[in-house]
Amino acid sequence: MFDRQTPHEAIVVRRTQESDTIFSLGLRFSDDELNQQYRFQPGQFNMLYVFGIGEVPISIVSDPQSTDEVIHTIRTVGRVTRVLEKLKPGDRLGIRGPFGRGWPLASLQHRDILVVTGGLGCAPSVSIINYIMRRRQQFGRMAIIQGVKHSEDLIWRERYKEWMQLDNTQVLLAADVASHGWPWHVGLVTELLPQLDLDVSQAATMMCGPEMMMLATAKQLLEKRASAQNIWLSMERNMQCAVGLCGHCQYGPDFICKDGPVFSYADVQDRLPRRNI
Amino acid sequence: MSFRGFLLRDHFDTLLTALHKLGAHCVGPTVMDDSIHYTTLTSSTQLPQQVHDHQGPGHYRLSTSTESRWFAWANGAQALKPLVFVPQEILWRSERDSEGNLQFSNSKQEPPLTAVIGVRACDLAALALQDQHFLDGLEQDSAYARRRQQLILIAVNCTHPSANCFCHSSGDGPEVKQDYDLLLDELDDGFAVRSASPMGEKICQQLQLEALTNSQQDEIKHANLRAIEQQTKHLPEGNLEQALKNLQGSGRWQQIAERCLSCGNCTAVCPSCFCHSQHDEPAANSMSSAHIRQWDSCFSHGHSYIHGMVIHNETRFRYRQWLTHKFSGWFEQYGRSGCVGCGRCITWCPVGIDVTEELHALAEEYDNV
Amino acid sequence: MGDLLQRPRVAVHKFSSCDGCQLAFLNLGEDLLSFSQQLDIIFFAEAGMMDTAQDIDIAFVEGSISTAKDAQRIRNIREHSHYLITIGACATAGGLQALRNIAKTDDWVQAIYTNPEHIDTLDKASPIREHVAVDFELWGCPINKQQLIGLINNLSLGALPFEETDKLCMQCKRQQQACVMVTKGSPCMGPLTRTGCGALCPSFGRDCYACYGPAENINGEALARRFEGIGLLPEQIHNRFHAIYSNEAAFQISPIGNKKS
Amino acid sequence: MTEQRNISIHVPVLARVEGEGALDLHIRNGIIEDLKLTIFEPPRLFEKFLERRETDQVIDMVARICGICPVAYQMTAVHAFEALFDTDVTPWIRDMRRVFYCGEWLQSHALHIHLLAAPDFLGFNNVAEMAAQHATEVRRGLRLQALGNDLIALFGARSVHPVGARCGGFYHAPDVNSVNAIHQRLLDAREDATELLRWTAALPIADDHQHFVSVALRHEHEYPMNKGRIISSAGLDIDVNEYDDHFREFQIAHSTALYSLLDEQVYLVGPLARMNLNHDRLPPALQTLLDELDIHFPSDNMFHSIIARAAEIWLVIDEAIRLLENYTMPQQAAVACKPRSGIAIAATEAPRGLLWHRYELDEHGLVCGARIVPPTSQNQGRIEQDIKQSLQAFGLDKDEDAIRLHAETVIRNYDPCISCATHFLRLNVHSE
Ligand SMILES: Cc1cc2nc3c(=O)[nH]c(=O)nc-3n(C[C@H](O)[C@H](O)[C@H](O)COP(=O)(O)OP(=O)(O)OC[C@H]3O[C@@H](n4cnc5c(N)ncnc54)[C@H](O)[C@@H]3O)c2cc1C
Ligand code: SF4
Ligand code: SF4
Ligand code: SF4
Repeated sequence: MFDRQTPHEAIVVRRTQESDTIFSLGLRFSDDELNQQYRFQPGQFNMLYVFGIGEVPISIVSDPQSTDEVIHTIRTVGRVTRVLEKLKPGDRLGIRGPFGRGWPLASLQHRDILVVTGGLGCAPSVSIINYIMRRRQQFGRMAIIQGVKHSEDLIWRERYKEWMQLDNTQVLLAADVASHGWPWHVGLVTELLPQLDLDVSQAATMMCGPEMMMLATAKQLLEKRASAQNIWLSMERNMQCAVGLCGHCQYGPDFICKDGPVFSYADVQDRLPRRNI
Repeated sequence: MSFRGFLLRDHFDTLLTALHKLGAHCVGPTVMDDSIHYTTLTSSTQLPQQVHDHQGPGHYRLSTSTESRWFAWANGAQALKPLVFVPQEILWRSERDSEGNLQFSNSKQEPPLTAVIGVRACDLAALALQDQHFLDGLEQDSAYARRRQQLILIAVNCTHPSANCFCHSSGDGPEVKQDYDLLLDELDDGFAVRSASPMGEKICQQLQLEALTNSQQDEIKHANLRAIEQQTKHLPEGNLEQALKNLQGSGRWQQIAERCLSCGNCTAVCPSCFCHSQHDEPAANSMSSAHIRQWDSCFSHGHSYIHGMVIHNETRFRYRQWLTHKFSGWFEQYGRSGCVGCGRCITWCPVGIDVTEELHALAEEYDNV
Repeated sequence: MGDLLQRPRVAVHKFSSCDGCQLAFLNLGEDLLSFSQQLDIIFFAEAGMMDTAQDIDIAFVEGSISTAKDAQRIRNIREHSHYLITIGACATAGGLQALRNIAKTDDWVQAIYTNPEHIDTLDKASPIREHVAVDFELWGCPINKQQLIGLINNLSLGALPFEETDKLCMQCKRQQQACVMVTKGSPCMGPLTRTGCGALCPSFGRDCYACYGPAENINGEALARRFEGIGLLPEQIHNRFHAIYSNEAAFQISPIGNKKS
Repeated sequence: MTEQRNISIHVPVLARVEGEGALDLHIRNGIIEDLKLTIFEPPRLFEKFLERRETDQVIDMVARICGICPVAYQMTAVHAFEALFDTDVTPWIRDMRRVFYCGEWLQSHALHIHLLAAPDFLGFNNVAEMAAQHATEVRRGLRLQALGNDLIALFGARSVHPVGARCGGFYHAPDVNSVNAIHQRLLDAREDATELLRWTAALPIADDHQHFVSVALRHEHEYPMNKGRIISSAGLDIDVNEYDDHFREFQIAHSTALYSLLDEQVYLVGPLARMNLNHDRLPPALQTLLDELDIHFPSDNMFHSIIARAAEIWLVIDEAIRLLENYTMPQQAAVACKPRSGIAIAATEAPRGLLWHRYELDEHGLVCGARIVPPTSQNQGRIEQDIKQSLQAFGLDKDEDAIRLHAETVIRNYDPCISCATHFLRLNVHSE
């Protein structure tokens, strides 16, 4: 295990613009030994450091078995991500990680999977979708529900369309507000749950996105006899250290950086209904 | 621990000499800027001689007395925390060359051996809490660990709790019970000495100790009982951990918010608070940058900020976070409450908000539902 | 925004002010010479750079707007500048001279000048943001070198600086100063004031008088009540709030009456 | 010839002065017909909002009149209030105030010489250009400026709008270590000051003699700074309270700064006026150095102001060294002040010259009227007169760039602090 409290130099080896405000960076450590040592799980994250500006927590979306590059999909929002956006192949930055507890891979095997995500390019869910798609036969049926505020916000339309064609796979898309020509649902993601052709009481559900969306979805799933232990969600809070020391990511008695970011609904159901915690 | 002997007041400086001989830098209480601060100590004349403190909610004053004692006061704003969890420090640096290559380095500098004189029971209890947080978690905080290792703790039993102290109620004092090297009980003409570690023994051997009389021992016992009796504040009875979990929707939070300045003084002086933030300070030539950590507070904007949104966007949520974490969340995280009853947050709150009072009001509300 | 700026073209403009914030440049010492290598200073009247013809990457603006001509001039500057950054209380919040906004300017002009008809002045002194869009505001009366260096560094690394919004008390405690309100009953404005100065006043044993402007999420009423509790008269409380930042809504509290008792 | 010339020079903003203003110049038939130094500072109405404030707040507020000489404003207000309150400060306080003031002279003069004035004499547009060829001198200047700033910060926590001054003394006494550190730097700076004086003495300075009246404070045995009577080279010798009997301030149409006349005559304040009236108060070592450099005061060459500034830099370094030698912490950094009602008046020597304050205080010790006469408005008339005389001597037949530059140089030579009064110095030369 290498030092996770000081960054290590990494090089941008690939950059893809996913949408107006979303881009992906493929990174490799400059020190090749680190590339060999580095192991992570889907749902875990790294702290990316931009020289002179600061660090931000970003999920890892590449496949845990690929050691070529570590891929991050990033939305441009503020000080740090705006500079990350400008990086080109060959540029350097700092990485430390991986941090946190990822998706419960062991308990997913051979089960039906439901992924519910809301918002713009919700990276933690991308990591698990990618992971499962590459190992499709190890899992049962798979359903993906993606909700966006505005239809224009949806990225990876092509990818979704491809998945829609796959066997045993269902993709349901919803936009709160849709512009003309949006072929899918207009409304909330929860409204799509009845259309699922898998048994949610047996499936493992993974969610990320706005807390109120996750709460509403979880509640409906519970009504359909899903168990709170089988619903997983990825949480977000401000993070400075990522190793449970700085105190920023406290969520009740939990530190999201080390006790999460992935929690079972059972762990957080006492807090989730309350805003501002 | 049993007594090792009695150190006459006139011989107190032999303790400093012994510590200096061990290569330790001595830190102790002195009067500075109208309050008691811990600073470098080279002679006992710097100690707060003939000084009393008067504390109340949002109130701290010193007065002089004719008493000969040097520790006849309750704690000031800070004691141990800034020595181990320093208010601002560089965690690591990055250098950039003209090609844009980055290099990271963190100083593994060995801090000096530091003897702190005058540590109180509440401070030791809080140190144990900070140790749990910074040392026993998933990952150690190496800067904290390095400084912690170098501490020699010379405790003094409290004989003059302030009007804000409630360490007896929290179970952490006023008597020192744990984690010290030397423990002093101050009497009129000197100090009864106990030692609780090999380091303490080593120091004792350098001291000119007299035998301790039975009446002196009685006096010490009495002083301790008196100190307990003097404490007027206490925590509410009952299960605070559960009460606070259930009171997240209480209207009390808004009532407090009308008084609270959201200034963070309470968290800064609290010896167990550990929140910190990190930021970069690039040098003027933009070729190197220092990554700095500094004390933060759950009362700050940055504490709960995530892209364009502040989760604790109003004072009531910030105060709720602070109180709930300290008196409830902490149980699950560290097996006990995060409060050691030092009363600092009451004294140093500029508007004098009293945690014990707020907790009583909340506990009552809980009992009534 | 957010481009990595290579040798940015810089201008420093001045409106109604005391010149104290521009001094942060002139007081840079050795750094002034190294910045004059790194930056291309196009316009800076006090330092003798006088080219107004070029487009500017970073325009620093000092001072508040109080004449019609100045209102026009700031619009021109905005048009020709990529980043427009205000430096100091005058430009950011109107400054001390905005105190006249709460009085009748006419009366005041008449009280000071025998021939007030010669005085060209709008009826208030207003911050730059009330006239044009501002990219970043440096608070402080005056701003200091550290803020300026931090800002220039951040911009040249492609980012806007981190905005300091914490209460001064946080900095005061990090510096391990004793709270002057608690130890002496001094009417400290620290709990309302943003960090950035280095807690200079408390470090000198005196109360902060809010020269760095309001912090976020402040509670002026509570502090005013506290001031009353430590013995201040209503007018004294009023004066503490209505000084350098009288134009900021956050400081426009109505503390316990306005009249002298 | 000149008569046929029809030139119109327009310089939008005059460089290297503190603040901005305008000059209107009409030259007809080789004669300057009309000349106006226009100061259209958006009025900041300072006097008015000092009303109903407590004296200690006034001290923090008046600093904001000028970022370059805040100490002068603070000290003048402090002295005015203390005079009214009969406050008796300790020798320590009096000495340290002088050091505080020395810091400001040092900072302000070093800034003016290097960043504002010297480029004129050496033919550069600004200090950055000058630094390319005179790096050593510019570095030396920046070093002196920084030392001045640090000296102010020693007592005020920062150099611009320092926070240390109060009625009765200081909020805080610097500790021995910080004083010793700066004392050492002052000792080291002696050589810089001597070199600077040599350097300014060697500048190519025009030989321009004019008749003018100098006005400054005069103290029994000190070079004047915080205290003294107001005297003039024409024989005036009055107490600061008698200012109004001899000086008259009035408004003119083209300027928001008030004009000031002494017995209906324009007059000069500032370093040259001070030096002319107080050269006998200079320390012997400085006198010797000046003699050696063949510099003699009084001087009627306005351009000797830059040398006067350099000499004052030498002086304040010497003063600060003397006053900080064997520094010990005082018992108290301030004595108690008992506010009362009445008229509070004081004058001190700001870096740019005489600064006079008058306050009326009510029975609660609150200000109910304020009048402030800054040096630059006192010099306004003199600057106009100087430009007239100086341009005549320079030759109005020179090309317009040269005329413009010469006029600017004359103005800059006064180090006008237009912020104290104004903000927009625009130079329009109309030559017909
Ligand atoms: C576990 C985790 C995983 C994440 N994964 C991704 C991802 O894969 N892709 C992606 O685009 N975004 C992700 N985010 C959100 C991302 O971290 C923020 O968008 C980012 O920090 C914004 O930084 P900024 O400096 O550009 O924005 P600003 O708004 O300027 O933020 C300033 C500072 O505030 C803090 N901050 C702001 N927002 C957040 C936030 N949401 N979480 C934590 N700290 C924050 C950071 O210290 C940041 O530097 C993740 C967040 C968490 C907690
Ligand atoms: S919460 Fe208050 S009383 Fe408890 S340990 Fe912290 S500062 Fe002391
Ligand atoms: S409780 Fe008191 S000290 Fe704490 S944030 Fe509120 S006002 Fe400040
Ligand atoms: S002295 Fe002022 S800034 Fe410092 S803690 Fe007290 S109130 Fe806050």
